[in-house]
Amino acid sequence: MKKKGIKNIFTQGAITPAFIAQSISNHQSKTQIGAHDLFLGQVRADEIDGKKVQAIEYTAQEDMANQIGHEIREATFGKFELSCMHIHHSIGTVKAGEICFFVFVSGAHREVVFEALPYLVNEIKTKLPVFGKEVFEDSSYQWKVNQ
Amino acid sequence: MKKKGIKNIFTQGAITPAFIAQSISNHQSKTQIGAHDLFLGQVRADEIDGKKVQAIEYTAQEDMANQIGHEIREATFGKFELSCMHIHHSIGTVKAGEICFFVFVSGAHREVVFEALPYLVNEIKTKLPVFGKEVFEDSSYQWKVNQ
Amino acid sequence: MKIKVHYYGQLTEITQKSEEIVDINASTVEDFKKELIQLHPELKNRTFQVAQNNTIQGEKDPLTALTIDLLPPFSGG
Amino acid sequence: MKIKVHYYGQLTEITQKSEEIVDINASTVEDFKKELIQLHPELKNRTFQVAQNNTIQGEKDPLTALTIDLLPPFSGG
Repeated sequence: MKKKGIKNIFTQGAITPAFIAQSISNHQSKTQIGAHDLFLGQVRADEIDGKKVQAIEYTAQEDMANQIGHEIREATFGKFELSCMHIHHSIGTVKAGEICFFVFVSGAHREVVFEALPYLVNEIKTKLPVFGKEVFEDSSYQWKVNQ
Repeated sequence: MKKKGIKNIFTQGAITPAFIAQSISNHQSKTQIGAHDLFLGQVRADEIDGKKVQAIEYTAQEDMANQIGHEIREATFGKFELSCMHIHHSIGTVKAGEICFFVFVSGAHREVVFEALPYLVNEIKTKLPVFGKEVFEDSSYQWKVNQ
Repeated sequence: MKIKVHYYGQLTEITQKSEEIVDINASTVEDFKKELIQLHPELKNRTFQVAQNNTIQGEKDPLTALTIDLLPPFSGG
Repeated sequence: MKIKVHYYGQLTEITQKSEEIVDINASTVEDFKKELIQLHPELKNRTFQVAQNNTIQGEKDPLTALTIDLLPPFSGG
């Protein structure tokens, strides 16, 4: 089912700061870029009815998520003058305080990245078939609901 | 002249991806944070009259820049519900493709960071007495003018 | 017609299955949902979407694929 | 009154100095700028701001500090 040019956005477990650093480094040869904007989603230890979230377990229809991710990517490139765009989402367990979502856009100037990033993050959160289960410290859980 | 609570925003030379990774890591214990937004300014190899920028040399009235940076920080915390805010700017030489400017805000949800970061970056670019000299490959130069 | 249904997220708990083969007469998504709710009454008041070929389907869309995804509300990011 | 003037950015080249002591009679920023331009005619058509105590001053503000910063347009970021 894997189609040409469709990237796998999923990373097993947390997205590490080292991975993010490597992704930034990869752009140092692209000297037409003047502005990067990075969004990172971090798992919150929300307290619900006196119990604290200790992790989120993510599952997804991965094949569909990657395809829709690809379509969102193409549409975003069509809408904004960007040099680069990267989307990464965790699958599996991510502990509170760890990064589960990493979206990265780059362009010549800051205006375009500040416009593009919120649009892109919103599209992904709304359209990707990804499902989070908030696991509490006592191993009970609830299904995450996006605002 | 150093006043209490006023941070030094200046880093000698380029801001490294490793420094950015460390800064992200430092937030993993802050489990009320759900959203980070990072802006990175990268030196562009602009071509001007057939000559390519190979580096920018930054100088500043550092004491004043740190104080104004502090005031902007306080004002931004007053305006937006943020958990954390970090401002870093290079001083000295930064080569094309390297990072010269790093602004980092964190909050509970994405809406607030997407509002706060462009405001903060704009304030800093407009109000901080920092001066960039664009040095070309043949060692000639011109003084940078912000758009 | 026998089709394979994949359940995701909370729906895997509600149906206690991640996938199953069901025998369906429906030719539209709307009718498919009705038949599936007869098989799994616990789905009745649940919000879910139907996808085939990695695309969300509308109620009136024809059911053409042999594999169908049942997706609860998304909560990525 | 003797005051120390610090030049920044392009102004260090225009005046060929990063700092100097000047003898000034001015009691406002506006008059200070006029006197300084007499000393350095090359500053005449340049855009610059005057700061004292790490604060940008308006034209009518009194000159009170013994150290003054002359700042060309900012170009950080």
